[in-house]
Amino acid sequence: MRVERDLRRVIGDGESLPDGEVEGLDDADLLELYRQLVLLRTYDERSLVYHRQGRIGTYAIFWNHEAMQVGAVYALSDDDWIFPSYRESAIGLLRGMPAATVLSWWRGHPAGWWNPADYNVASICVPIGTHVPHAAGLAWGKKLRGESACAVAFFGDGATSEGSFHEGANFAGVLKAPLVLFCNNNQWAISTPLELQTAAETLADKAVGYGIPAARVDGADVLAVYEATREAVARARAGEGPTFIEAVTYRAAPHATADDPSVYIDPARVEEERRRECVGRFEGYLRRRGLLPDELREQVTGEAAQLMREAIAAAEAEPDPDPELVFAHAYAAPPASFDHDLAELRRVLADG
Amino acid sequence: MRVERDLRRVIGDGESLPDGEVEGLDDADLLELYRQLVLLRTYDERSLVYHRQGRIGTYAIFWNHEAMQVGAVYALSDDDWIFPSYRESAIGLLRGMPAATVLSWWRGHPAGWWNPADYNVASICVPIGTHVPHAAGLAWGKKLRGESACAVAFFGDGATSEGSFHEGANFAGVLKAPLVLFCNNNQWAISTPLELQTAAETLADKAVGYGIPAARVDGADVLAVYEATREAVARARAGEGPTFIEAVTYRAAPHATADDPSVYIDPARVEEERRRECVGRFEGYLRRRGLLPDELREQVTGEAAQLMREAIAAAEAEPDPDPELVFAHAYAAPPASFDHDLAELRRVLADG
Amino acid sequence: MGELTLVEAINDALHHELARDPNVLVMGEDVGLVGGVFRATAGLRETFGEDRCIDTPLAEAGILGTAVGLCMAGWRPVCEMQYDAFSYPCLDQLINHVGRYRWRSGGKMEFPITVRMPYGGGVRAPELHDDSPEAYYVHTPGVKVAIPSTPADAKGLLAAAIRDPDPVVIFEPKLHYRTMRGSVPDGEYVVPLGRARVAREGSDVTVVAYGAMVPLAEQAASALAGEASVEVLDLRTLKPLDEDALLASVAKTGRVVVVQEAPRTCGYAAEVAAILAEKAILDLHGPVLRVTGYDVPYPYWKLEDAYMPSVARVADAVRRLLAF
Amino acid sequence: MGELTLVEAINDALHHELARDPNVLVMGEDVGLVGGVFRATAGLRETFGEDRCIDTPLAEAGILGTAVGLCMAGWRPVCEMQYDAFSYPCLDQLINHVGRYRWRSGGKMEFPITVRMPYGGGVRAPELHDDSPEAYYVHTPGVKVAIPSTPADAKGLLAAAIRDPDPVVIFEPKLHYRTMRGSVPDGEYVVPLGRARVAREGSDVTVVAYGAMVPLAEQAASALAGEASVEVLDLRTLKPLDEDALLASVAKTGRVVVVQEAPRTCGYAAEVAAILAEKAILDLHGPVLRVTGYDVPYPYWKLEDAYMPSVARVADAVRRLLAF
Ligand SMILES: Cc1ncc(C[n+]2csc(CCOP(=O)(O)OP(=O)(O)O)c2C)c(N)n1
Ligand SMILES: Cc1ncc(C[n+]2csc(CCOP(=O)(O)OP(=O)(O)O)c2C)c(N)n1
Ligand SMILES: [Mg+2]
Ligand SMILES: [Mg+2]
Repeated sequence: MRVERDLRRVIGDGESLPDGEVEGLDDADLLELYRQLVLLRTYDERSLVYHRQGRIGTYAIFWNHEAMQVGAVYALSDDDWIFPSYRESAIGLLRGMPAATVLSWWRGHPAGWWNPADYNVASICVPIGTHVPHAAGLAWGKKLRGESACAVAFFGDGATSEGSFHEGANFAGVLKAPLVLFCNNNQWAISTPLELQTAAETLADKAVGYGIPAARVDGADVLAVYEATREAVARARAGEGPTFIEAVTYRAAPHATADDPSVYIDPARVEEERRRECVGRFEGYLRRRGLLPDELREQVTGEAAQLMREAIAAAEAEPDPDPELVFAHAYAAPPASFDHDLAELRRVLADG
Repeated sequence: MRVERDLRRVIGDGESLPDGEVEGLDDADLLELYRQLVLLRTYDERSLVYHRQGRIGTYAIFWNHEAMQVGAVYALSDDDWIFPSYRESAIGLLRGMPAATVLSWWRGHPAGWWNPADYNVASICVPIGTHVPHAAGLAWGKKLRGESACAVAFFGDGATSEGSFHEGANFAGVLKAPLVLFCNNNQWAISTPLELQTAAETLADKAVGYGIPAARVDGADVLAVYEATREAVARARAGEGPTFIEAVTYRAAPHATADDPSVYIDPARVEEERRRECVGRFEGYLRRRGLLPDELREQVTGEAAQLMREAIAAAEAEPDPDPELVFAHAYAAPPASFDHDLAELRRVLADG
Repeated sequence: MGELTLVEAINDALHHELARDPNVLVMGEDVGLVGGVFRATAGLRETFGEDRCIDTPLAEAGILGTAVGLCMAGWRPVCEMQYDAFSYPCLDQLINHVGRYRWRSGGKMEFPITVRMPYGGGVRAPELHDDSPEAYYVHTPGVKVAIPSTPADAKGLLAAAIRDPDPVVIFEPKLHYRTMRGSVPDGEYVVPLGRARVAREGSDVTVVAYGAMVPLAEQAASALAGEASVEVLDLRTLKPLDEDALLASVAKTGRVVVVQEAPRTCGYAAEVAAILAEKAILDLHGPVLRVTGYDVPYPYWKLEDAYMPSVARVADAVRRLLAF
Repeated sequence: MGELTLVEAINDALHHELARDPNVLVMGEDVGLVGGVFRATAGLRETFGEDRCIDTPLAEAGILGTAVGLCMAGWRPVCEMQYDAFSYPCLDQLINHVGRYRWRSGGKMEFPITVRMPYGGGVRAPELHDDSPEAYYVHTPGVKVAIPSTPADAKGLLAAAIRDPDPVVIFEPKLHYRTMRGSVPDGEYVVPLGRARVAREGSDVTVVAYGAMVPLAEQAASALAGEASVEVLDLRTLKPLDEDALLASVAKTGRVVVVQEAPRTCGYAAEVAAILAEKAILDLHGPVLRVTGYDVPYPYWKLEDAYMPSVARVADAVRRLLAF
C-alpha cells in the first residue's frame, strides 16, 4: 500500500511558492469554501469570547483547524457521514446544523442533542479514538446495504495511540469499509508532543499496518485537504476501502479553555503558525486570484458574526431543562423505577 | 524504519536449497538446540496423549511451533524475560522450569503456579495480546534501572488486531524499550484466517507504524529464528529499542484439544506443512552435517520421554489443593472476611 | 416443542431472528466459518450468507464499537464475545457509547445491539474462561441484562433482546450449554424482558438466583425437602428487574437467600439484598443471606468446586436462615 | 500542619512518597511536563527527573499494562487516569491481570500499583468528565479501593496506597480538588486503608458516604439539626471495608441512609445495604435507604444538579426514615 510521505500543498505563499489549482473547483466553490472557513473561524472565536463571558462552559478551541474540517467535508456528499471529535464540535454547521445546537452542547444543555441521522453527523466524541470503530461500522454497514455513502472520522495525533483507533482502522481495512481516517496532526495531545506519542516517522506510516493507503497534506491548506479527501472518497466509493489522511498542522491555541500551554509550548513556534494560519492563507489565495474584494470579505464575515449573535441568543433563550430529561431518553421504554425517581425528585425540588 | 519483507532462512531442503550457517553457533550449540526442540516436541506430543487420557484438561497444542520458541529463547541470556501466551505454555522448560509445573497448570492445579522472577518467565497469558504492554513495561523498567536485560513477548497473528498489542508496541517504540515483539504468524486465529484478521500485506508491516524495524523469518527454521532474534536482542541491548519479528509458519494441528479444524482448514495444506515441520527439518540439517547419529537421536528422544514420564507422575502425585488456596494469595494481607469465608466453607464441606 | 440443549436453543433463536428481520446480523470471533467455538452460531452463515454472519478480527472493543456504527446504518447487530473474561476490552465502548448514545441523541437514534456471551465456571477450563461479569454490565446505565437458566428461556430471552430497541447483554451459562436439555417452543418464541419466573414454589424461604445458579438452587430445594419449603425465583432479567415478583415472593416467605456465582462484593446479589433492605424490611423474618463466589480471582479448576456456590452452601444458608 | 487544597494534598503525598522510595514512579497522560491537567503531579518531574514522572502515550490500557511490567522490574508505579470515564479502557488489564497476577504467582510476586483518578460530577464539565466508576473497580477481586473526602485523607490514603503491596485504586473527588481546603499534616503521613472515619457523631440516623458525598452528608446533617441527630460515617476505604465501624454506627442509630453519586443499580451503596441486611437486620429500625445517582447516563451539566444526590435528597431520606 502506498504511503505518500510528501506534504501535499496547493496554496502558495504569494512569494516564491506558486499557487496551484484543484481541478473541478470553480470560483463559486472557492468562495463557498471561504464562507465555510469564515463560519467556523467565527464560531470558534466567538465561542472563546462566550466562554470568557460565562455563556458557555469549557470549550475546545479549533482555531487554525478550520481548513481540515472544511476541506474534508467539502469533498463529501450529504449522504456521507461525519464522525467528529470535540475538536470538530461545530462541523455540523457545514451540514446546516444550527449553531445554537452546538453552543447548547457546550452550555451543557440538552438542546445540544441532535439526531445524527438528521445531518449525517455523529454525536461529538469526547473520549479519544472510540468513534473510529463507529465510523468503520457505519461505513461498512452502508456498504452492506449497497448504499454508496462513505464516512469520515476525525481524530488527533494522540488518538493514534489508543487501542480503539487501532481496532477501528484494522476493521475498516479488513472489511474494505468506505472510510476516510482523517488525522488532525496538530502535534500535541494536550501537553504531550508528538514524539512522546509515537516513534513512527510519520503518522501516515500507521496506515501500512492496516493495508491502507495514506496521504499527508498541509492541514492549513484547505484546497490540499479537499483534494486529498476527494481522492479518498473516490477510492471508497469505488469499493477500494479506507484511506488514511494525515493533515499536518500545529496547535496554535490552547488545547481548551482550561489549558495554559505557556508551560510546555514554544511561543515562537506558535507565533510562526499564527502567521501562516489557514483562513488568512486562503484569503491570500483568493485575493491573488482577484476573488476576494474587501466588500465580499466584510459581507461574509458580517454574516457569520450575525449568525453567531443569533445563535447565542437562541441558545441562551432555551429555558433550563426539565429534570424529566435526566430520565427521558436513556431507554426506549423507561423502567417503572424512573417514574418513581422522577416523582420523588420533583417532590424534593418542590420542598427545597 | 526498515522492514525486511523477505523470509529469512538458514536450513536448506537437502535438495536444491542449500544449507546455510549461523556465525557463532558451534556444534554443541546445534545439538543443544536439537535437545530443546525435542524436549518441547515431546512435551507437546505427550500432552496431547495425557489430554486424551484425561490426565490434563483442555490443551493448546504447539506442534510445529517449537522452532520459534527454541530459536528465540536461545538468543536470550538468562536475565532476559520471556512473556509467553498459552501457545508457549512450556517455554519455561527452556529455563529449567519443571515440566510438572506446566502440566499442573494444564491440570488446573495451583502447583502450576510459579514465581515469574524465578525463571524470568511471566505467567502464561491467556487473554490475547494483553501481555504485550507487560513486556514493554518490564523491558522499559529494566532499562530505567540501568540493567541490560531485555524481554521477548510471544503472540500470534490474531493478537495483532487487539488494542493491547497496539498500545504495548507503541509504548515500546516511544520508550525505546529493549523488547522483541515476536509474532507467531501461524496464519490462523482459531478458525479465522489471516486475511480476515488484517489487510496488511505482511504482519511485519505493522512495525512501521510504531517506528520499529521488522524482520520476517521462516518459523520452522530454528536457526533463522535464532539469528533474527539475536540481532533484535543486540539492538535492544545497544539501546536502539524494540524489534518486530514475524515468524511465518502454519498451524498444522488443531487450535487446542477442543477444536475441530476439519470444518475450516485445507487438509492438503496441513499435510504439506506436516512434511516440512520444524523438528524434522532441523534433524535433516544436523544429519547432513553428520551431527546426528541415530544413537544420539534416540538418546535425546529417550531423555525427553523419560522427563515427561516423571513429570506427569509428579504432577499426578500432587494432592488435591486445599480450599485455603482459593483465598491465600489474592492479597498480601487477606481481609478478615476471608477467614470467615474459609471457615464457613470448611464447615460446609465437612458437613457435606 | 423440541428437546434442545441450551446452546441449540440459542442457535434456534438466532436462526429465527435472522429469518424474521433482514436487519439482524451476527458478528464476532469465529462465529462464521466454524459457527462459534460453542457452535451457537452454527449454520447461520450457510443460511443467511457471509454478510449476515461475520467473522471479525480478534478485537472485542472493535466488535462492539463497529456494532455502534452498524446501528447507525440501520442494522441490528448481535455481537458474540467469545468468553466472559475476554469481553472486558468492550466495556469502554459499552459504558461510554452503547449505554449513552440513545440519550445523547435525545432519544432519536436507537442502538438495538445484542451482546451475547458464554459465562461462568464449572467447566474445567483453563484460566479466565470462567468469569461471571454481569455486575459490570448491570451497573452500566442504558444497558439491559438478561441471563437465562433453561433452554426455553435461552431462546426466548435472546429473541426478546434482539427485538428490543435498547442494548441488551445476554449471559449464557456455558456450564449448561450442552448438558442441559429442555423443551423449547418451535418457531419464533419470545420471553419478555423484565419478568421473573418462579422456578419452584415454596413457602418458607425464597432462594433468588439466575443463570447457572437456578438449577443449583433447585437442587438445594430438593435436598431440603422435608426440612423446608423452598421457593426458587429465577430472575431471568437482571435489568430491568422484576421487582414485583421479588417482593411478592419475599412477602410470602419472609426469608431470602440470594445466590450468585460472581465475586461477592458489589455483585448483583448485593442489589437484590439492597432492594429488600429498602422495600421489604417489614417482611423479612431474618437476614438476607448471600451465597456467592469469593472476592478472589476465579481459581484454577482443581479449586473451582471450592469457589463456586454449591448445593451444600445454599442449603446451609437456608438452614441458617430457618434457625435464625 | 499546612492548609492545603485537596489537590495540593495529593501533590504533597506524591512528593513525599517519591522522595521516600526510589522505586516509586508516576506515569500517565500529561503528568510530566505540565504536571497533570489538574496539576496533581506538578513539580515531580523537576524534582525527581523525567524517569520518575513520565508523560505516556494516550492509551489507558497501555498505561496500566505497562505498569504491570514495571512492577515485575521492581518499580511501584502510580498511574494517573486523566478522568473517570477515560479509565474504562484500563478495566481489561485491571480485571484480567492487575487483580489476578499476585494470586497466579502463588503470592510470590507483588503488584504494588496505585491507580489514581479524579472522579465525579458537579463541575460543569463537558460530557464524560463526571463519572463515578468505583463499583467497577470495587467488584474486581485482588484490587483495593479508597476514596478520600478531605485533603488530609487525600494525602494519607494515597500514601497508604503507594506503600501497599497490593494494587489500590484511589478516586479523588474532583469537585473538591481546588475548592476544599483543610489542614494536612506535614511530611510523611499515612492513613491506613480499611478504617472508616466518623465525620460527625450522631445518634438517630447514620448517613454512610464517601468522597464528595461526605461534605454533602455533613451539610444534610447540619440542615437537620434540631430534627435529628445524624451521624456521618465516611467509609474512606471501600475495599477492604471497615465493617466494624459500619456495624457499630448502625448498632447505635438503627437507621441508615447510604449516599452514592454513581448510578444506583449495583453501585457500592447496594453493597453497604446488603451487608446491613445480612449482619445488622436486628439493629435496623427501618429500611436502608439509598440516595444515589440515577440509572441513566450522567447528564449534560445543565441537568447535573438534578442528577446528583443533593442535600435536600439526603435530608428527605433521613426524614422518611425517621417517619417510618
Ligand atoms: C480515552 C481518553 N483519554 C483521555 C482523554 C483526555 N483528553 C482529552 S483531549 C486529549 C488529547 C487528545 O489529543 P489529540 O488526539 O492529539 O487531539 P487534539 O486534542 O490535539 O485535537 C486527552 C488526553 C480523553 N478525552 N479520552
Ligand atoms: C481477548 C481475547 N479474546 C478472545 C480469546 C479467545 N481466543 C483464544 S485463542 C484465540 C485465537 C488467537 O489467535 P492467534 O493470536 O493467531 O494465536 P494462535 O492461537 O494462533 O497462536 C482466541 C480468539 C482470548 N483468549 N482472548
Ligand atoms: Mg493533537
Ligand atoms: Mg495464529
